[in-house]
Amino acid sequence: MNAFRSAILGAAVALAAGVTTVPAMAETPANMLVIANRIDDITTMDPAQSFEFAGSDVSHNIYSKLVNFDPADLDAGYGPDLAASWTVSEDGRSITFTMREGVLFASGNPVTAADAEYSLRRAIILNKTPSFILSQFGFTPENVEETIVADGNTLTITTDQRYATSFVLNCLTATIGGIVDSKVVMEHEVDGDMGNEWLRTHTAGSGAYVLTSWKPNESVTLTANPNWYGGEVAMQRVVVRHVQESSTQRLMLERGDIDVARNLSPEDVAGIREADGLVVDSELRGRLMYMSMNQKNEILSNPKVVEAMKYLIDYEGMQDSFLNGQYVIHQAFLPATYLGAIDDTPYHLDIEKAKALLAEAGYPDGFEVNLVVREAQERIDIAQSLQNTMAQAGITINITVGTAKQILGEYRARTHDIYLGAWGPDYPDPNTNAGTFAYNPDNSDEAGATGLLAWRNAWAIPEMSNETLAAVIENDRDTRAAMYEALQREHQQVSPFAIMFQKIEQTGRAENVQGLSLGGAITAVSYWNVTK
Amino acid sequence: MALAETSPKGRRKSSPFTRFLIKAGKTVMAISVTMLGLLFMTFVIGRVMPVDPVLSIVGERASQEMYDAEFIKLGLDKPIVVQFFYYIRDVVTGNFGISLRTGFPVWNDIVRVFPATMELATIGTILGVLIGVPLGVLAAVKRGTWIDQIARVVALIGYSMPVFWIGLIGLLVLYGMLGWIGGPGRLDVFNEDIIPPVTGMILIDSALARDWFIFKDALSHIILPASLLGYYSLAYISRMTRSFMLEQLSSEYITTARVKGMSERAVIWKHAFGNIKVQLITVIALSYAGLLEGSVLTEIIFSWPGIGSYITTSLLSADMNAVMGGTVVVGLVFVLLNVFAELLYKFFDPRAK
Amino acid sequence: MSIQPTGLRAWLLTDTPTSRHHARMAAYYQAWLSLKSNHMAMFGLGILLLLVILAAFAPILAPAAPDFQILDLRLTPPVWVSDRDPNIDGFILGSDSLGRDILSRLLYGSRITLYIVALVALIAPIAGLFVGTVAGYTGGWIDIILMRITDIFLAFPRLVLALAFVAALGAGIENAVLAISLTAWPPYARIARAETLTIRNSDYIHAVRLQGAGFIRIITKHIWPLCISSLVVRVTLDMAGIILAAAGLGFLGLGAQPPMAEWGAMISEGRRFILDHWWVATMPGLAIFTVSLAFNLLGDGMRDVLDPKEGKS
Amino acid sequence: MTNLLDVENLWVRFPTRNGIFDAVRGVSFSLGKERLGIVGESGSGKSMTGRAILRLIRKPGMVEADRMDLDGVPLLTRTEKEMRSVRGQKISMIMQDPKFSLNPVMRVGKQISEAYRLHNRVSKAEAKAKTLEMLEAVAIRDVERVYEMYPHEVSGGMGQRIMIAMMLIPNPEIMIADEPTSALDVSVQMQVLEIMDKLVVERGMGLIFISHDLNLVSSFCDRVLIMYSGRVVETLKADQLHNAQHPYTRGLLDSLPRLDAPVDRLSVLQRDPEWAKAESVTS
Repeated sequence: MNAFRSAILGAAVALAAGVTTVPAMAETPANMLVIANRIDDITTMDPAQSFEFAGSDVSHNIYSKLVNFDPADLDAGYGPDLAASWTVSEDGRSITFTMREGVLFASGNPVTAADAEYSLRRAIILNKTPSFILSQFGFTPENVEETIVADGNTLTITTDQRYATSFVLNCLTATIGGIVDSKVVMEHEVDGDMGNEWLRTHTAGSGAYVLTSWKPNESVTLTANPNWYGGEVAMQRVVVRHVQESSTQRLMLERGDIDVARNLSPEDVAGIREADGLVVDSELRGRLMYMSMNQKNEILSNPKVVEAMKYLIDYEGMQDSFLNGQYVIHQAFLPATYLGAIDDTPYHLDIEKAKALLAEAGYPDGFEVNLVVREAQERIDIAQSLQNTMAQAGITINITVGTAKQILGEYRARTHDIYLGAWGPDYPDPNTNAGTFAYNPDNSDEAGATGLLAWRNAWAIPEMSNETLAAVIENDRDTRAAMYEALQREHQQVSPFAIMFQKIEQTGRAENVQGLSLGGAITAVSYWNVTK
Repeated sequence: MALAETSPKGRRKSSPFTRFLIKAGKTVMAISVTMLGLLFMTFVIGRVMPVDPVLSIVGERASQEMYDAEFIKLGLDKPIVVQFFYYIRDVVTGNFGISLRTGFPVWNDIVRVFPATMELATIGTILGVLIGVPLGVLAAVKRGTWIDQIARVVALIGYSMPVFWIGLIGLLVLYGMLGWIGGPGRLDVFNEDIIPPVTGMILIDSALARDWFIFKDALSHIILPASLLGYYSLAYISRMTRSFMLEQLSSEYITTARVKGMSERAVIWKHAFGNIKVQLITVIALSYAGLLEGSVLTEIIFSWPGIGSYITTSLLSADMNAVMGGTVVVGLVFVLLNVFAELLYKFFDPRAK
Repeated sequence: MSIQPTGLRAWLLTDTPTSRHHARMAAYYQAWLSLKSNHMAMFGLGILLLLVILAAFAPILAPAAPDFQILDLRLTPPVWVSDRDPNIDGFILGSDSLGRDILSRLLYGSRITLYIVALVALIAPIAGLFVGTVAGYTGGWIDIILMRITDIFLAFPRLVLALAFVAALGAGIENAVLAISLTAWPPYARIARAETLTIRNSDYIHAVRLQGAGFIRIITKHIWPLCISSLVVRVTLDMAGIILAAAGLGFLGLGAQPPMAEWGAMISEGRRFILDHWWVATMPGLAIFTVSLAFNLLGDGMRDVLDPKEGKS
Repeated sequence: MTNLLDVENLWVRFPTRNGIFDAVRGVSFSLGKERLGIVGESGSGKSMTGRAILRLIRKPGMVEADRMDLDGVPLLTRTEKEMRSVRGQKISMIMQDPKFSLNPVMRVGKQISEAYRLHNRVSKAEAKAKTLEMLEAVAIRDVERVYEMYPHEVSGGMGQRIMIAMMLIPNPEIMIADEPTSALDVSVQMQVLEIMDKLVVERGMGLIFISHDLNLVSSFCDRVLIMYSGRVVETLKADQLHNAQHPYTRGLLDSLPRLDAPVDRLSVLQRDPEWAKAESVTS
C-alpha cells in the first residue's frame, strides 16, 4: 500500500476511531459465481445474430453446438458435443453428423437432428451479420433445403466445393453454430421472424446454463440447466455485472463482492497480485492490435515508406510499459495458437534504418499524415507513442480520436490515412484472418468489400488473394499450416499492415475460484467447470 | 374568485373556468412547441452525426447487400422531410424504435433506467434541501461573519469539485478500504432480482415488500453517489437561499415583525422564510431537473444504470434511437418540472392568484 | 464626517461626479473597493492572476516539453513520496503513464484552460446578450419565438447536447468550446431579457427614443451596458461549470485531442491509475478544482457587489 | 408629570469605507403622554431616531446615548430578550408604506392576531375576536372578510389602518409613527390620521410622529423637534411655530405654500453647513 492510500486510510480511520469497526469482507454465496465485465456490447442473445464478445460469452454457456472445444483442454481442438461423431464424404463436400442420444433441451424437449437442421438453416435464412461464417461454404436461403438435411438421427451438410474439414468444423464452433430448441422457438415466431425477436431476450438451448435475466448494460444472470447432459454444475448461478472502470472492478474484487474481474488495467493487475486471497490469470486471446496505412494515400503507398514506418514503432517500449502484461509483441496476422501461426518478429524500433528508408523513398525530411483511433485509452496511448517515435524520423502524425462507430465509418469509406485498431478472429480457423488481411480480389471502390481489411486499406493483391483461397481447400493439416506460414511471411514484408501486438487477457479472481477458462484465442468463456 | 372585485386591478373577464381553460391551453401549447423543437433538434443531431446508423446496426463485418437492405428498412432512402414526419409520428405514438445497443425497444430501456436516476436524484435533492436550505438561511442571517464565510466555502467547493475524481476517491476510501458503504451498482450482486420491481426505485420497492435487508443494502449503495449529487445541489440551493433570504431580511415587513416583539428565530423562519418558500420551490425543481440530466459522470463512476449514462453511452456508440428517445424524455420531464414549479408557485404565492 | 481623501482616490470617491464617464468610473471604483474588502474574492482573483502568469511563462517555467516521453520513467511518483527511486531527477509532480512530466503538462495545460474559458466567456454571453436584448426590446412575436428557442435549448440535457455537437463536428478543442457555448447561452439570454424588460420602459429609454435613436443604437449603446454587470457576475460563476464541462468532455475523450495537455483529458488518462498511482489523476484534478474554486470565489464576491438582488442594507 | 421616555445625547453611527458616518448626533428629548412631532428632510436622521429607540438599528450600526430610559428604566442595557417584551408591548411603530411593511404572504388577520398573541397568552379564537374588534376600531367594515385577505388585496389606506390595528393591539405606551401617511393618497391621509389620533388619545399613549411635513405636524402634535443633518436644530410648541428662530425652520416654513398668504414664488430652502456643526438643542 502506498503513502497516499495509507494517508487517506489513516485519516478516515482516525475519524471513525471507536465509532465503527471495519466490517468483515463480504463474500459471495458458495454456489454462485459473480463476475465483473464490460458487457455493454450485448445486443441480442439469438445465436444466429449475436456477434459480440460478451454476447458470445453468454451464448457459449447456453447453447450446445454440434462440435465444441473442451475448456479444460483447448489445445486439443474441436471435439464432439451434440454430435457424437461425424463422417466426411468421398468428395469432401458432405459431412454427416450422428447426434448424441438422450440429450434434452432446458425445456425438456429432446435434442434431435431436426433441431440441428432447423438451427443451421435458420442462421442462413435470417442472414444476420455473422451468417457469413456459414454462408462462405455456399449455403444460401434458397439451397438450404438441399444442403442442410436431417435424416433420422443424422444431419448432413453439403458445401459448394471441397474445403478443409477442419475449416468447416471450426466454423461450427462459432456462436452461430448454437443449436436452438426448434419447438420452443417456433412457438414464439412473429411475422415469420423464426423467433428472432423472442430469442433476442430469451434462450432455448441445451447448454449448461439458461438465461434468467438480462438487463442491458447492467447484468446478465444465468442459472444452471438441470437437463444438461454434462451433469450438475457447481455454480448454480452466474451473474455477470457490467462494471466500466478497471479500478472499480478491482475494488469490488478486493472487497469480495465479486469473484472475477475481467477488465483490469496493468496497474490494477499489479495491485491485485499483491492482495491476499486474489490471483491473476493471464490467457492469450485472439485479438491483434495493428496499424494500417491506406494505399490510396500517395506517400503511404510507397513500399519504402511502409517499411520505414514498421521500423518506427517502439514495440518493446510499449509492451514493457503501459501495455505490460496485456499485450505481447506479435507481428503476423494469425494469432498465436492458430494453425499455421508464426512468431517471427522482424521489426523493432530502428530510427536510423527508418530514416535511411525514408530518404530512399524520397522523404528525407518526413511528411505529415493523420491517424484515426477509437476512444479507448490503451489505443490512444499507443497512438501517442507512435506519434512520438515517428516524429524522431520527421514524420508528423496528427491524431484524431473518435467514437468507435465514427472511426469505423471513415475506415470503411477508405478516407483515413492511418488507422490504428484491433481485429479479433470470428471463428477458430486461420482463414478468419487470412480472409481479411490477405484477401482482396477486387480493389475497386465499387466492389464495396467493406468487410475486408485489405480492401479497406485499398491494398490490391490479386495473387495473394489466390494463395489465400488455395489454403482453405487444402485438407492436409501440415501442408495447410505451411501455406499459412508462407503467406504470413510475405504479408509481413509487403503489406501496409503493421501488426504489433496480440492481446493477453488478465483476469483477477478470488483464490478459491477454480477451473475458469476464458476460451483462449479461439472460443468464449466457459462457466461449467468452475468450482469454488 | 370572490376577491376579484376588491382586487386593485379587478379585471373583469370571462368566467374563472374559461380563464382556466385558456391558461391550460396556453401551457399545453407552450409545452408542445418546446417538445416539437426538441424533437426537431434531436432529429437534426441524428442526421448530422457523422456516424452511419445502418453500419451501427449491421456491424463491421456486414456485406454491402445487408447494408443496403437495412438502409431501405430504416427509410433512409425517403426525403428528409418525410423522415422527420415519420419520426414525429412514431414519437407521438410512443414508439422510439429499437435501441441498437441493447436490442430492446428504447421505451422499455427508459422505463428500466429512468427510475434509477430518479431515485438517485431524489435522494440527492432531499439531502441538498435538508442541508442546503438551513445553511443558506444561516449564512444570510449571519451575513459577513465567519459562519457565512464557511457556508460560502462549503458551497463553492461543491461547485468546483470534479465529480469523477472525488467519486473514485470516495469509493476507494469508503467502500474499498473501510467497507462502510456498498460498492458500485444499486445492490450487491447477489441481492439483485429478489425484489419484484413495482416503481423501479429499489428503496421504495423493498420498503413495499418489507424486505429491510435489501432496503439497507440499497441504501448503502445509494448513499455515496446521492451525497455527491446532493452536495452539488446543496451548493446551488444554499447560495440561492442565502440570496433570497438577504433580499427578504432587508424588507420593511421584517422590521414590522421585529417591532411587534417577535423573536429573531420567528422573524427568520415565520416571516422571511415564509416569503422565500415559493422561490425556493422553483430553485429546487430546477436543481432536481439538473440532477436528473446532469448525473452522467456520477452514474458512470458508480456503474449506476440510469438515464444519463444511458444517453451518453448510446451517443458514443451511435445508438441514435436511444439518444433521441432519452433526450426527448429528459426534455419532457424538464419541461413538466418547470410547469409543475410554476403551478406550485401559483398555488403557494397569494400574489400570483 | 471623516478625513477627505485627495487625488485620484478623491476623484473616484466623489459624491458629485462631473461627467458620465466620471460617474461610471466612480461606480466601478466603489465596486472594486467593496470587492477588495472580500478576502475570499481577492484570494480567487489572486489565483487566477497567478494562473495567467503561469500560462504566459509556461515555456520558461516548465522543466520539460509537455509531450516529451520517457517510457522507462513512466508513473514516477512526485518528489516527496517516500518510495520514489531517489536516482530519478526532475518530475516534481511525478510522471504520467507515458513518462511525461506532469508539472510541465499542467503548466502548458493552463494555457488550454484559459483558452477555453476565454472563448466560451466571449461567445456564450454575447450570443445570450444578443438574443435576450432583442427579444426583450422588440417583444411580440420575435420575443415569443426567441424565448421558445431558448426554452428548447434549456430543456435539452446539456452534456448530451454538447456531446452530440462535438460528435457531429468532430472532437477537438474548438468544437468543444463551441459545444459548451451552445449549451451555455440560454441562461444569459434569459437574464439579458429580464434586464431589458425592466429597462425598456424606463423614462430614460423613452427619452433616448424621443431623441431619435434607432433600434440598434438603443440596444447596443443603452441596453447592453446596463446588462453587462449581471452577465459578468453570471459568467464568472459559470466559469467553474465551463471548466468542469470541458474536463468532462475531455474525460469522455471528446475534448482536447492527444497529446494536448488538457487537464480533463489528463484526469481521464490518469483515472486508470487512481488506486496505485494517485498523482496522475490527482494533480490535474487539484488544478481543475483550484481554478474552479478561484472562479467561484471571485464570482460570488462579485455577485455580492454587483447584483442588486442581494439587497444591500 | 413623569416622562414615558427620556433620551439624552443619542448617537447613531455607521462605519463606512470613508470612516464613521453619524446619522444621529447627540439628540436629546423627553416624551410624556403627548404628541411629539419630529420634522426634517430625508436623511436628517429622524427615522433613525425612531428606530434607535426600539434598538432596531441593524449591525454594523451602533446606538449610543447618555441616557435612554423607558419609564425611568434604561433601554440600552437590556438584553435582546428583554427588548422583545418592550417592542410591541411598550413601544410600537407604524411605518411608511403598508405595501412593504405588511408580510405579503400572510393573511392580514393572522399578522394582527400574531402581534396580540406574542404578548398575551390567549387562544387562537380569543386572539381572533380581539383582532376583529381592533379592525372595527380602525373603522374597517366587513372585518371577517378583511381578516382573511392578503396584503396585496387591500388598498393603501386600509393597509395603513391594518398596520395601526396591528401596532395598537398589544396596547403599547408609546407609538412611533414614521411618516405614516406619506405613501397614501391625499384623500385618505386625514382619515387615517384621525383614526390614529383618536386611538392614541383614547388609550393615553405617547406619540412620536415623524414626518417631513411641517404643516401636518404642527396641526397634529403638541410639540415639534426640527432635525437637520442628524441634529435637533430647534424645538418648539406646535402653536408657537410661527415664532421659530432657527433659519432652517424658517426656511422650511417659507418653502411651504400657504393658502392664507400666497406668494408668487416659493423660496428655495437655504442651507448653512454651520448648522450641522452646532450642538443639538435640548428640549
